[in-house]
Amino acid sequence: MSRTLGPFAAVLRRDLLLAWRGRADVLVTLAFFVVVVCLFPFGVGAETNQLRSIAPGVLWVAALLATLLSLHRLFAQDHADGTLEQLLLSPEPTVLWVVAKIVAHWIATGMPLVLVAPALALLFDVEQGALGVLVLSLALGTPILALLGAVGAALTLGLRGGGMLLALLVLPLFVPVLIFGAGAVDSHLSGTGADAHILLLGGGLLGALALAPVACAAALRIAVE
Amino acid sequence: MSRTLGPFAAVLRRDLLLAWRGRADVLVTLAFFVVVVCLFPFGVGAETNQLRSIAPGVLWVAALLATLLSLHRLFAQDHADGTLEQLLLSPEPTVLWVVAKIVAHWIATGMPLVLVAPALALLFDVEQGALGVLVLSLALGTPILALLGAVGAALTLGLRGGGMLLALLVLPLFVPVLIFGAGAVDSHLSGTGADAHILLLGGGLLGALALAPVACAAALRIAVE
Amino acid sequence: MMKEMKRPERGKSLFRFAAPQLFYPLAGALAPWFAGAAAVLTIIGLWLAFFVAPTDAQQGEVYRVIFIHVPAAWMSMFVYLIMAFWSAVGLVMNTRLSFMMARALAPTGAMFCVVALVTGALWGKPTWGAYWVWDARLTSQLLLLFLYFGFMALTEAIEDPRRADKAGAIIALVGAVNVPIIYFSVKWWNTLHQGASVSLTKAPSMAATMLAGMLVMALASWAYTIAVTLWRVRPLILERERHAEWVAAELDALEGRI
Amino acid sequence: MLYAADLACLKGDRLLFRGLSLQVAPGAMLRIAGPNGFGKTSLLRILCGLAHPEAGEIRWNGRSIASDRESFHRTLLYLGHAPALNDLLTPLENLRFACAAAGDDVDEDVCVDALVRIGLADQLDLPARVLSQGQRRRVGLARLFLGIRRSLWVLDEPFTALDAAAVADLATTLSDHCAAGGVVILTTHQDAPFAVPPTVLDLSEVAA
Amino acid sequence: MLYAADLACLKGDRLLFRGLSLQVAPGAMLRIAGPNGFGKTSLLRILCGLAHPEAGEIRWNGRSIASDRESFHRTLLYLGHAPALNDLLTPLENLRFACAAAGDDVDEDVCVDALVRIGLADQLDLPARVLSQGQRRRVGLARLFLGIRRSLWVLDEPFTALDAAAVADLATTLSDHCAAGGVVILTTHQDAPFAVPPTVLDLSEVAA
Amino acid sequence: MQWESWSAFWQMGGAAPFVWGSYGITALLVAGELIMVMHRRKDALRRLLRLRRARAGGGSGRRAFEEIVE
Ligand code: HEM
Ligand SMILES: Nc1ncnc2c1ncn2[C@@H]1O[C@H](COP(=O)(O)OP(=O)(O)OP(=O)(O)O)[C@@H](O)[C@H]1O
Ligand SMILES: Nc1ncnc2c1ncn2[C@@H]1O[C@H](COP(=O)(O)OP(=O)(O)OP(=O)(O)O)[C@@H](O)[C@H]1O
Ligand SMILES: [Mg+2]
Ligand SMILES: [Mg+2]
Repeated sequence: MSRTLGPFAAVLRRDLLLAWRGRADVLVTLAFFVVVVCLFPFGVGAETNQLRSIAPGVLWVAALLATLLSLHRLFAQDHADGTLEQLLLSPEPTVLWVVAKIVAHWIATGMPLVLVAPALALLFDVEQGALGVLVLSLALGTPILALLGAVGAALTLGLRGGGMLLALLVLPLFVPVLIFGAGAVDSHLSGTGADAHILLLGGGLLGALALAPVACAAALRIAVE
Repeated sequence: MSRTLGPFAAVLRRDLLLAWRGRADVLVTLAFFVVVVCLFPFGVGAETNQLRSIAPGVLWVAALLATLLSLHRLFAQDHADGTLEQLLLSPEPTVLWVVAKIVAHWIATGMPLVLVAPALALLFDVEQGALGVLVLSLALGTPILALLGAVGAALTLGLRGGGMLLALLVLPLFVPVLIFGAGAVDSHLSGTGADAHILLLGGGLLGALALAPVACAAALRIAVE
Repeated sequence: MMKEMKRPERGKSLFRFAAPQLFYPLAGALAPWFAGAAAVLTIIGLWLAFFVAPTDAQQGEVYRVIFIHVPAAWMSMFVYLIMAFWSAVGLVMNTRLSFMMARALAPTGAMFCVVALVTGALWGKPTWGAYWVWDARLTSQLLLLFLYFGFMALTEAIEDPRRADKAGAIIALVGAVNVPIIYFSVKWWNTLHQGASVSLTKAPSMAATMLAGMLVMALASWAYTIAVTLWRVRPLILERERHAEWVAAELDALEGRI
Repeated sequence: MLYAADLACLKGDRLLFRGLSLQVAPGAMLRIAGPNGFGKTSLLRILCGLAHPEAGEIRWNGRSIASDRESFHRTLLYLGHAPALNDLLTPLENLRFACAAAGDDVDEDVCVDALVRIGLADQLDLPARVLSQGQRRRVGLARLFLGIRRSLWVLDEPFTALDAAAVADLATTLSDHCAAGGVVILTTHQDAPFAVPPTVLDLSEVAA
Repeated sequence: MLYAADLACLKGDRLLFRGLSLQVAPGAMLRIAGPNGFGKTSLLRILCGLAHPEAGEIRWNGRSIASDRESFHRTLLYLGHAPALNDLLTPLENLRFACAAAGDDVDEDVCVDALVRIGLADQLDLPARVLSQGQRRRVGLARLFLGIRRSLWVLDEPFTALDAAAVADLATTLSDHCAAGGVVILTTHQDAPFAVPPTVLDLSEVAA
Repeated sequence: MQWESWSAFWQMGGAAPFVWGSYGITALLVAGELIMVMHRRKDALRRLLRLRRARAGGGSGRRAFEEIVE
């Protein structure tokens, strides 16, 4: 047991350590999220009602973009310095440490977004009762984004224009998450209740957890060849 | 004369060649722009009137993000492979080839955005008369973004979390451009006329052209040390 | 041992034509027939569309866009499914030809996607007063186009053909899993936000001739797709197999003609 | 016992080698030689299972490495051209991670000893980013000094960037590994003072 | 004539060297020697003006390089550890750009000749990304074979990754450059067959 | 026959730009695709033949295209 968990724990511990050591990165992902959200009033105009009605959407789109931007770093460094080759030569199953990397990545970049989102929502004057739904939808949704994004990151590893190609590949896949995520908040606000959306997000998370790591492992193996 | 223009022409030619060779890159910047714009309706809902009223803002924010994302590539490759060192050892003034790099970058990434923006505006059902103003504002604004962004790119060169740090540094500088750019379209739509905004953007462009390359050159010199 | 496993027996197995050197001439022989069929069907279809089908009671003549719009929309979805199918076959059976088929199909699928979008937009202007609305069906079509572009951009960006094949196959499959999810989510999203203020104004009872025209055009699109795919896959096969003997013979025959 | 039969490697339009067979018995050291660009690195990556050959097969102790990847990788230690260092981590952290990722359970003290032994005593807690070329190389090589029982070592230009003393030290370690029944396959353009001169496979002679 | 007086270099809290003076006359070759991590690369970067020394000054033909950067850089050719290759461009495009960026006006044919001479005839239009380590290195070194009159060559481990034939060839070229009155400053851990053995400055003796 | 005259046919009940635009753009796209397919084919064959000639012309002898023992 502990034998097989070896690479999993090692990768998780190292990636969290790296996130801590390079905490500027983590803060900056967060800062990006905050800044994008704050840009909107400048672009769209400062009318409170309009802002309030687009707030869940803007928050979700910003969270999605922030996740997306942090994704290309998921394997890039390890690819460039040869660590990925070494991991692929590990006798343990690839899927294990792939999951570890994704989990570490989410803890370092996704979780802070989830935690800070309510504060931003208040800036847009979103009703306080909806904040819980917002947090819950982000907490379920951003891991899905990370899992799907990891597949894209593995596929585009080392390609010219990789970051942008990644965006093109995964954004269509992100759309349903965005729809249900922003939809959850909206339907709570409109009184319909967000249960169905949240359930779907939960189901999506389980599905992504089952499938994405396998696809990601396969893509990584192809990428180093 | 042609002697001093040597590095300018060489850098311009090479960077355009690289853009052409990696044209997937260029197309993908564009694709990113398109995809971000198209994401919005999913977040904020499909109501035509609301979409129409936020359209100029969304387009401008998306153009800004697309520019931002392509910026970290401006010097990164040359830094990693040692080309930057070689350029800094060139006897000719640094500012020259810095401008060449920025120009080439704008031609490869900014210009396509400007050209495709009207088509996207139609998706949001923006009135056809405003398309000209939109294009003009983008054509004046995106070079400013590229110039300012280049300074940020040079300052964050080789730092961990560079891309995000870059975002954090330059976004505050981008805000005025965003305000005047989106404002131009809005004020045209509201009948006030966009002249003042456009003039300000033009002035901003001249100012940025005069100052940014110098700052950028200085930052590059520090970055390689 | 390994060697035999890599190369399936050339017996009477179903996968006989998975061998590129057999498929290459077969494709060359079949393509013109499908192209011919496509041309004939298109002519019949257009004749039905413009000279037999009656004017629509509600929409007038604009509705005649339907004869390309709907077949194109159908094709764009079918082609993606077929692409995903070949990708799966390629990943499971490790047959190079399947990957090549997937890559040969993508541009045609994307082309039909664009046709559906453009004709839909042109149809929308007179009927809805806007080139575009964020209707579920339209939106999922747009996302499908992005999926095609993603597939093509990815396979183009990777130079090593083996890596390109497999990476493309993975993204095609991931996309295929997502297509229904996208479709339903988008549908739900739209109906949640606004009622059926924009829905396709179907002719109440589609005249039999209209239906016939549409079906004939759909058949024409099928034939066209098959012909173009076969034409596109042939040079792909030659490039991939260029170090094989039969390609050298093939090139000998071509020498002087190009 | 590593056995490869009839390998072929095609890169783009260029056939690097074909019909290449080799066999390395326990205790032997094989040096892949050949001018630049003749496919040494490509061959090593194929032997490790990182890349697939265009044709041919590879067996480790009689079993095909493609079908029995796990147990093959449990006995393999590959050091490629890139030193697999993360710039933010210290040499010690890098080394411990490399071991854990490979599935080896190594004590912190053993790692420290190996790093000190290889001459990085002063650099133990510097981030790898500031190390000199040779020092970076040494961190990667430290895995060879841990005394882990992995019998097959595959090393791509291990002597690059090392100073003369380090080259001699490494050569001794490699010789010792072979003497203890291990297998070493390496490429290098430099001469190194091995106890027993390695068998040489010259790719310029095999070349297609 | 390159002249440096009383140089000191501090990295983090480590003083690599101080009070280091050197002088290289036209026609001389200076080899900076020393174990890994003793500051060879750091010294070369200081001599080129890419980094600033903690103390001391450097003069080229009697004028401080800090005050007269331009004319100094017009006579300098520095090849660092990174080969300054763009992966998307071919060797030929890379070489032509390197020259143009440095302000040298070089004919395409001359570039082709230099690349062929250095053994890249078959790789002229491959993207640099697919080249082998040694081939990448060679593209960078091709600038030395163009016959451009830049008198000061500063080379950081130029022999890395090169095969034996290429090492000999390069050594000859360096010797020729000195014989023609040029100056070469280089670091290397390998022995190379120079016509005249270079003067050696051993940093382990100067070390602070 | 549905149409009173050819001009009525071309006018499409006032929807000419939309109907003919649709068909026209479709025709353009199809034609473009066919041209691109033929073009790609010619390119590929030319490249293959050039490579083959290069091999036939001797060269270093290390170039590919000798068939591989499968
Ligand atoms: C850009 C705009 C449009 C796009 C992307 C689009 C897309 C599609 C798609 C994907 C289908 C096939 C759906 C299916 O089989 O379930 C379809 C069918 C159809 N579309 Fe459109 N469409 C657009 C605009 C329009 C407009 C403006 C009209 C008419 C007012 C229209 C009328 C129809 C009809 C009648 C069908 C066949 C209905 C059926 O099979 O149930 N479309 N369209
Ligand atoms: N797409 C391609 N087209 C043609 N040749 C290619 C392609 N990709 C790689 N090559 C060639 O394949 C060879 C790869 O060699 P490899 O890296 O294995 O060499 P090596 O023997 O390790 O050389 P070195 O001593 O320089 O490290 C190089 O000669 C390279 O030019
Ligand atoms: N921040 C720092 N703190 C302490 N030491 C540092 C710091 N940055 C660099 N160093 C040390 O400075 C030295 C830099 O050496 P440099 O790269 O010049 O060595 P070198 O002689 O070229 O070595 P090599 O032969 O390995 O290339 C290294 O020993 C490195 O550990
Ligand atoms: Mg090599
Ligand atoms: Mg050094």
